[in-house]
Amino acid sequence: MSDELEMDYTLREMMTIMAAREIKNGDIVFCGTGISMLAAMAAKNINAPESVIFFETGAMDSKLEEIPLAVADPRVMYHTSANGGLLDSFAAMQNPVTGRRVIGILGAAQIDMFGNLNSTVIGDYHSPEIRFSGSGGGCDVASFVPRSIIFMQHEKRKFVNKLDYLTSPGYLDGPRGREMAGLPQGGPVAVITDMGVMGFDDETKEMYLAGFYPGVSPQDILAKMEFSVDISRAGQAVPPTMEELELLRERCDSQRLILG
Amino acid sequence: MSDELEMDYTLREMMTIMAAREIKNGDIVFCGTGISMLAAMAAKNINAPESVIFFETGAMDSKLEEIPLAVADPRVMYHTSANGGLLDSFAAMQNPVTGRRVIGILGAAQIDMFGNLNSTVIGDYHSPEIRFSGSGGGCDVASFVPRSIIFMQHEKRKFVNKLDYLTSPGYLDGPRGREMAGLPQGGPVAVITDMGVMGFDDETKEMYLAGFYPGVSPQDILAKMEFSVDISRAGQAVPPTMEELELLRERCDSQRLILG
Amino acid sequence: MNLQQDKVTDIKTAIRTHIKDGCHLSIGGFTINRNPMAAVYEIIRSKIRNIHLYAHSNGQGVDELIGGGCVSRLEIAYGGSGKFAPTCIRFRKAVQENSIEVEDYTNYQMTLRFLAGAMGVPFLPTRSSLGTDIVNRWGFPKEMRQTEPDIPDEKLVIMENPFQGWHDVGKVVLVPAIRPDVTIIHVQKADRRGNCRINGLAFADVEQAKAAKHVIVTCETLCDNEELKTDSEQNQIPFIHVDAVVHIPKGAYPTACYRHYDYDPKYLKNYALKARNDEEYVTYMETFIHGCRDHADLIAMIGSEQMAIISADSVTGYAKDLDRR
Amino acid sequence: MNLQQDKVTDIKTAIRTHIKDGCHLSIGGFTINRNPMAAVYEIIRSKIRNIHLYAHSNGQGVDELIGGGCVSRLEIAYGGSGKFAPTCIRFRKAVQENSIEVEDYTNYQMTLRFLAGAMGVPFLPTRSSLGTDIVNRWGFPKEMRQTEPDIPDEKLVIMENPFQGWHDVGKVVLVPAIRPDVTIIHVQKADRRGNCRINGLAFADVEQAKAAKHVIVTCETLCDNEELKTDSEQNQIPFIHVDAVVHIPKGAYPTACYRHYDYDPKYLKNYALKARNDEEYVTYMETFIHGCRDHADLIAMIGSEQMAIISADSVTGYAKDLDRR
Repeated sequence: MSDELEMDYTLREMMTIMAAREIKNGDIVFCGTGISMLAAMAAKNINAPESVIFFETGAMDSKLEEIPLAVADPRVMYHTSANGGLLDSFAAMQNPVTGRRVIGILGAAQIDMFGNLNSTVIGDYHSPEIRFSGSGGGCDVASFVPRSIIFMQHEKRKFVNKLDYLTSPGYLDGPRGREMAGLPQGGPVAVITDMGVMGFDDETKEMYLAGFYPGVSPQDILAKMEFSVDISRAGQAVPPTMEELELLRERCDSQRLILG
Repeated sequence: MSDELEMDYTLREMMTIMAAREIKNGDIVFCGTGISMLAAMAAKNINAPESVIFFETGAMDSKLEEIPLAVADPRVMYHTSANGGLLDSFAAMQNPVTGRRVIGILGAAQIDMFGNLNSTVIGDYHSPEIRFSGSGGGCDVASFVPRSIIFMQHEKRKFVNKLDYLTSPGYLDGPRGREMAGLPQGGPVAVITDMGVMGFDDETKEMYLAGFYPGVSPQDILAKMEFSVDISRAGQAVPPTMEELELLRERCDSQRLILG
Repeated sequence: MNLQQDKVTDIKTAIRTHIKDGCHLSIGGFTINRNPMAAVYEIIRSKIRNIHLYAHSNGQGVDELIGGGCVSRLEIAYGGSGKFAPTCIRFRKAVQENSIEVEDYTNYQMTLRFLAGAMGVPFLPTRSSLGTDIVNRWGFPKEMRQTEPDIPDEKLVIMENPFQGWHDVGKVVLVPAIRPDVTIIHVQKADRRGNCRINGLAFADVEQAKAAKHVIVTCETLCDNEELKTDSEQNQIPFIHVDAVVHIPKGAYPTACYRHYDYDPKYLKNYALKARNDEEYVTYMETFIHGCRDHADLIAMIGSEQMAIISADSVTGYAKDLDRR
Repeated sequence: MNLQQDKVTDIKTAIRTHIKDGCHLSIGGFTINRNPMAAVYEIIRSKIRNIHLYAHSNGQGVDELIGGGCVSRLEIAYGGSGKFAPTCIRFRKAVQENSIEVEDYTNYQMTLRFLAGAMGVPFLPTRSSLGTDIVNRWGFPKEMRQTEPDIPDEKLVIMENPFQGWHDVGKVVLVPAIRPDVTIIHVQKADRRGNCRINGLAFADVEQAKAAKHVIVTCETLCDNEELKTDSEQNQIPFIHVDAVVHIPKGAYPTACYRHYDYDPKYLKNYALKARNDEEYVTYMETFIHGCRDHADLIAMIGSEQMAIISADSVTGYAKDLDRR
């Protein structure tokens, strides 16, 4: 279809908007560096003006007039409801009263069918082929909060049968995984990639294909994964509207620091 | 002796100065309400100008231009090095680096021969004859810090064989008591009463009479205690000097709120 | 918690909405400072009963709630109001007359218990109270604890250090988290959303607020929502924890509020006098609590002259040379 | 700790006195903000070796200490410097080349471990990391741990909630306390005794400082001892924890210091470029670290023009419209 071939948005814009739409008014949004921060800003500026952005570094309810390049960027400290520290932020997420309102946005190097994440190493832990940054607050957020969104690049080496290292818990080994391990209820609600959006089955907690982007087929997506997922529920994802794109480009990342 | 009979100081002044002399430069002084606060102020103004006064309420290094009537008195908040909260203060005492420099000043309704204190009840815990304020920070301080000074009135019902309730640990049941219970090293170094000063034997951790005030005999003191203590090491305590008294009266409690 | 932009309400609505018979309550402040007294008096006026109250060393507020007949159970470290009542008088009477059940902890333990609630963990460790009767004597017997889901099965637990003597510690005492239904605090500044800025000592107000399911904030100064978003490292409690904001100048009176007013020695001495006698205490309550429609009424009764006497000096934050004998 | 009235010294003396080969060190800041870089560069110049380093998400400082060959062991949650190096480059190289030993925790766990040290307890509990490899894979093997008294015998311990499901918690992870020999932090304001006032986010600097046996503070502004005693609820670290105070304006450069200057994108991009290649990294160190006698030298080399570009706007606290591509 011509409107798909003549896309007037980039993949990063599509991904950002797909994530932003998962955020609701009344959500407290935990975000990390990069596209996850942009998604939080987009939600706040577009569809969830009453959502609250906060950072593990202690910044609560940041105004974000410019996009931060790290969660400790001084831009997260401007015009906040509180400038605390790491203890404040993680305690607010572990606290059941406030934590139940938090939605986390995470990324990783590898993901498995239950939404568990690896952001630590590829290869052996003690002498890895590739070392990544490590958990940071990722494991904490994934442990504590009821809902999270995950950003991934859709590549076979990233959607794997078995993680090299389980850094952040999704549903662990299935429906009772978190409960058996002693974790609070929670887990990922969406995986947003450069090809589509994955959900998790309410019963089995297994990943399924929820949506594919214009110009991408479910088969294309399956070809980019080590494990297979249910594609029967998938529909074409609704691309960003002109209004969404304008607000994203103008209010969230006018320098295109994250959008590229 | 005529100089004793014509005392130009009160018993409370004597007690305050006896305690103040136990405080050294470099001590961090934890104090409660009343005479213990006055002792800390006296030390700071007389013999230990480099001591630091702090309160369980979170005030560190208070200037104390007027005597506070409670540890939460706004007077403890003026001109401090930090105004924090209870967590800060107790953590500083439990922390071995800073805690080892703290000297506590405590009071109680009952004391036993090992310097354990009761500030909770007389009679049965569940239906007491007399209820006191309870531990407050007393048990915490007595648990954490290496040295403490105790203020008591010398009365038979207060120096008892067995406490009705052990609120704050001294040496518990003797030399190995604290270690066996799992407490850090510590315990009282002096009990300052309206008749004299008691110390604790280095070996047995039992109370002994260290000093008696002018006009008081060791026998007078023994008559005011349920248990007997060694009096062989006792000498007459040196009364406050004129300089001490002047500084105490003028700089510490000019309104005589505590001195009476 | 509540994420609304405007949570401002009046004290009667806030109390009626959140404070129920039998609820688990904690109030901020310490002895004679920054107790949320306007809220305390409103609770007494509203004749709330059977409150399960948590306090470290909150003095005046606890004593008046007990005196007002609102409290049936109390977990506490210290019941005293400084020189004015070294042991809180109605508290003492109630314990001696067995009209309330009490369980004793230390100040640090109570603070850790609120912190554990705020952190979402079931307990926190300390070395305090090993070898003492705080460990041995339980205010709430084991049988009762097991039938009441709102009370932990154990008062506290002693545990060997599972890190084999790490940092020279052999044993620790684990104290159970508190998660009050409601915490009420009084602060110098709050905005309409509930961001709070406390001057002077915070005591354990921050932990008490963050531990609670619902938080009522009363404040001296109600700020525009923009004002507290600058220098916000000075905001100890962000709005996400807060349910209701009530603007009540002098809301801590007769206890102190740093940089606004001192405690009122005259009121507190009169209180101590009246509290010693049951009949006179009824008269006290009729005059100062039930005789007033609200806190503004009480402040008016005290009079502007006395309020001027206790008003804070701008340098020291308290009333200099106040007659406190 | 040290209770002196004047602890002001120079950075060379502070480092020489406190930082020894093999010492256990933690440094403050987070990724590209308020790292104590002047101290980090002085440690590299002083060729200190075999440091056991503790970090949550300290990025630039950790990476340069590793790049400088100063570190042999690292306990860390996150090695990244934001967009400039999503994984710290010398850190990644060192791990992949097995030239340092690493043990992984989460950011919250590392923060709790410092807090435990600050509180004087051997551990603190959290629910984080249950079911993950952070629990299963230990960086330091059990045998090594048991022979080294400075490392706890267990990486962490999983425990059943001893309060029988209290607050709906079945299991907790206990993480062991850290008590570094030295913590170094950079703050906006300190007085000569060491009272510290941090603007913007405190990260975990306060817990890191209070956990340490010795603390070195570098500061943008050195205050008179009286100045910070007003509004002292804004002082996060009282002087009793501090051993040395060093006045080093721009002491966090090239990382940011809120309300003073932003991070320097030009420096950090050049760093990331050089760090990818061992030879170029040697050149980087020769130019920017060993080629400077001290931090003032480095700041002079960067030049007043670039420093003006990154200087903080008085309203927002960062450099508005800074070119950060």
